[in-house]
Amino acid sequence: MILQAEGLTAGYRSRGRVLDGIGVTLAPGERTVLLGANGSGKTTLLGCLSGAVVPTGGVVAADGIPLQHTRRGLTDHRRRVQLVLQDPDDQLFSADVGQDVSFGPLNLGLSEDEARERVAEALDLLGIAHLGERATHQLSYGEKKRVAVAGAVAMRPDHLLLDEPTAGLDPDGVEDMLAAIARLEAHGTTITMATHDVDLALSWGTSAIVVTGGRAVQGPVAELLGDADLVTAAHLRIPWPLELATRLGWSTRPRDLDEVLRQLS
Amino acid sequence: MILQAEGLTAGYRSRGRVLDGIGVTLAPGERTVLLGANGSGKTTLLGCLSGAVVPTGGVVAADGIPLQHTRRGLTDHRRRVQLVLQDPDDQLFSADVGQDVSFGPLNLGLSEDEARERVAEALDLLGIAHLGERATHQLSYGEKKRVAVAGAVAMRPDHLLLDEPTAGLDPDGVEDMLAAIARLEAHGTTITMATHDVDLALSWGTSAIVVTGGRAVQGPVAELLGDADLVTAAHLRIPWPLELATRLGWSTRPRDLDEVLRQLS
Amino acid sequence: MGIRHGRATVSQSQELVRVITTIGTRHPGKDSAVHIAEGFLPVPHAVGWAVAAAPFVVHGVRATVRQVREHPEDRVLLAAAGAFTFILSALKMPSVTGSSSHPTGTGAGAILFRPPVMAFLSTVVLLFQALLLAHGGLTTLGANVFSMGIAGPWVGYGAYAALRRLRAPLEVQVFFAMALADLATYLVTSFQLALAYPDPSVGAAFAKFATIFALTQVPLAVIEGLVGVVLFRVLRSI
Amino acid sequence: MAFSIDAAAWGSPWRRIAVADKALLVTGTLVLDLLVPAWPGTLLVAAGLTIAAIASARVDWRLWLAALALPLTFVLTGVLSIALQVGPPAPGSTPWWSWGPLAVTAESVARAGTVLGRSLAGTCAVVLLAVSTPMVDLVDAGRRLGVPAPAMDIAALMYRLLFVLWESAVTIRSAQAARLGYVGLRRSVRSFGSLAAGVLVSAWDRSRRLEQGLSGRGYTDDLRTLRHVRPHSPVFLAATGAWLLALAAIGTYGSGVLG
Repeated sequence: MILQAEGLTAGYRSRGRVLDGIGVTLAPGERTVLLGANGSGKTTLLGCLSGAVVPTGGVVAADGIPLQHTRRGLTDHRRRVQLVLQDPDDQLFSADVGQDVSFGPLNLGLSEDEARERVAEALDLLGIAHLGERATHQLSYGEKKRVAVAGAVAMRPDHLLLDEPTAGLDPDGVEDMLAAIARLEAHGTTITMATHDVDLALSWGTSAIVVTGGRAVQGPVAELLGDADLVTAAHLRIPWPLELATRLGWSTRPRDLDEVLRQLS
Repeated sequence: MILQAEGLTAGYRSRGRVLDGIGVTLAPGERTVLLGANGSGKTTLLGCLSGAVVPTGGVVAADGIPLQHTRRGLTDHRRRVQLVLQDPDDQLFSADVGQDVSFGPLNLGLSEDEARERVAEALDLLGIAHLGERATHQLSYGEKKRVAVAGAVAMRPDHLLLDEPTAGLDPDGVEDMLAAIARLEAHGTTITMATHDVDLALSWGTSAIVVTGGRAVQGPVAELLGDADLVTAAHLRIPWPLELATRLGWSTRPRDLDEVLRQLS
Repeated sequence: MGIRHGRATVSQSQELVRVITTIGTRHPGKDSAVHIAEGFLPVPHAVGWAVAAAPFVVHGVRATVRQVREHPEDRVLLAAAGAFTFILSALKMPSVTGSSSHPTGTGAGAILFRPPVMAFLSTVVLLFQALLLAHGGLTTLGANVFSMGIAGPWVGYGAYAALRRLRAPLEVQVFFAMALADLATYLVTSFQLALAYPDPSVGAAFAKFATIFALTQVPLAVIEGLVGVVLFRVLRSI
Repeated sequence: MAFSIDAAAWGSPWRRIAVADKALLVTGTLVLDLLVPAWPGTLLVAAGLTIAAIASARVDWRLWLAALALPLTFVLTGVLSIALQVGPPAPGSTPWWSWGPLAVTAESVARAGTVLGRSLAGTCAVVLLAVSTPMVDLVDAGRRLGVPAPAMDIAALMYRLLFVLWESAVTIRSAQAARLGYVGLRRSVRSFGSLAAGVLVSAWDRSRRLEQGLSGRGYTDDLRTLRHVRPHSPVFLAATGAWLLALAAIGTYGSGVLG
């Protein structure tokens, strides 16, 4: 399913317009990274795409069919697009992990048995089957983050939008999260993530969306993150492999350490 | 002032012992980075060093004089050692920025004029003089983090302990925070920071403390972060400049992009 | 520098003493003098107070259910209000005597959320206190709901409403609402104990219990009133 | 990590036992505790429940003792107040000590002793339930008993938010203490007031954010989730029955012997 936004505008009374005519495309098979400064509107854009935020203008469309912000339209949309917020405490409402993950499937109207199956599958994909009966408040931050993703995954969405899935995690936690994301992709889910970590964005993503001044630029990740003007305007930083390549005058765009080493040898 | 811990143990009944005989030294002129997995006890260690957490065993000493956990002893200690936690929202408890930063100075018994001076100085050092009259809940995340640091700086501590000062900030925000930290150092404050970002730890720090399994190892940052066994045991990652150097068989330990480039040319 | 070894071995009896003496610093809500502990009331009294509290609680539940049927989103807000009440009562308040004490928080709750809702929220809070903090009890739940969830909020709300009508400043309204709610809770508790142990008469026993608990509760009520004033000042400035 | 009773409940081997079974044990014991002669009945209850807690429910003995000590301040104040009589001693009582209108008699001490025993035994029963049954299981039991869903949803959300807000409260408090906010009564009261305000603001903020997070997950009215189904345990029920019968028998026999 292709998820698109066109001419999207959104804002809050207190802050003025945050998004000012944004068009983006999230296609199956792509790994899209969403980049921008704090407060640039990344989270608002994710909210619009997931249906949680009602835009003041423009459309969000799934496979070309515009999203209606009615109860019916939103219910249909949420079966296919799920958003996981940065702070897991904003989404986990149950003190019992398994119960929390079962919320989405039961809301879809599934039977208890089917819901149980979905819960087991989601916990498995996230690599946290052992946490099923644990208390939410006893989990580490990284575990909570994976439970929050499991809650979305249990809806079996086509698109999963993750806001800063690796923020606040230690290096091992980041690896676990990326491994879980890879399993979800193998399972057919298209992943989009917003992140501040430009090095991670470069090594993980294929397509990038850079949000700045209410507008968005979309393109291949190595191209956008290597564009010094864009990166400066968006208050970002050029990832080190691209910076290294530029400073050494290479014409290639290495994405990570291995590609840098290959080029050097 | 030299801040030290020896034989420090601390823990909670529900989780067992978190720190199990830890000895560390924070010396003036050093930039110490504190590294470890989520839940390894970094924050507990910072709490012990600042006096906020009462250890179950061992001592914390300032210039060799052991900290007494009496009202008097803690008051003296807190004038010299300040801790800023990761989440700024729970550390800003006044309605506006100036009021919040003045909380500490006024509690020190300073006059309103002196307190005002301290507030101005602290906001200046953090580069947020323009925020003095703003409401705390209207600030961006990065601004809040700097206000929280300003609140501690207004106490004019010798040692400032920062828990994840750059977490959740965009690349520009990280740069601003590091610039503010450099100004504080020039002002005579010794800075220690806990971080998950091993690349930042390597480029910023001089000394490192790695906490794992309730124990701590302290040493030069490039040495510890280049030690594959230690890094694996501590659930960390080797910073890319060190990984690159190892893979290329260099005998030097570059700390950042510039040093890598110098070595390459 | 390297890893340092060595840790003192603590004998089991030392450990026991340490656990018991330090629990207050690690455990919220160690000691408040106002909740009647488990086993303190004879069966007729336990049942009687439960019956007396029931109509208020049922009314509170109905009011709450009606509210969230109309505004489903209020579910989370009301839960947050209840959680706030619990946390406030679990925090150690500054005290004059040096003994640790906790606010009841019912005065603030009554002003912010009205007494019927507080009857329901306080019941849940008291149940949580009994089961999470071993504070209060199950057979004494009815009596404690009556003093903390009904008497306290209504007296506090009454003081607030009366002073508002008299156009007293907000600070004065809040101070008396908080302080009187706390005092009412403790006086009702003293009365409940006197009724259960009327030795030799209910009046004399009430005077006795009220006097003994007054040592801790009267300064506490004053401090709770002052805390309330600061609380509402901060809230107004936001 | 302040809630050690709660932490124990989540890891308890007795979590597998149906809440109804545990409730029978606890409420039955509580009622008998108030009815049987206090001595030696309550000691027996306390001893029996302590053995059950440590041997069967695998409660850490340090936690068990610490939890029993929690209501100590109230119990001691209350019991001493009962032992102390005001006004002329009742006719036929045995005065041990008197001073003006105050007196301690054999009867008042006996009454105080009774209350002390009942309180100790009752606390054992409540703590046993508390360390073996997480709140979510009790909320599920409440739903099955027919308490209106919105009320149980609020209780469940309260339980969840409690831990989030407790973290905030602890952080605010230590941030205030670090900046000397609790030196002297005046400053302490001001700091505590702004701590309360901070927790309230954080409660509002959290509830608003959680509400948005939930609506993104399709939340419209009830918070439906799977519930734990735990079958009744015949062994546990048989043991409970035997225990309650034994208590009742000893109680009856005891009241015959001891009057």
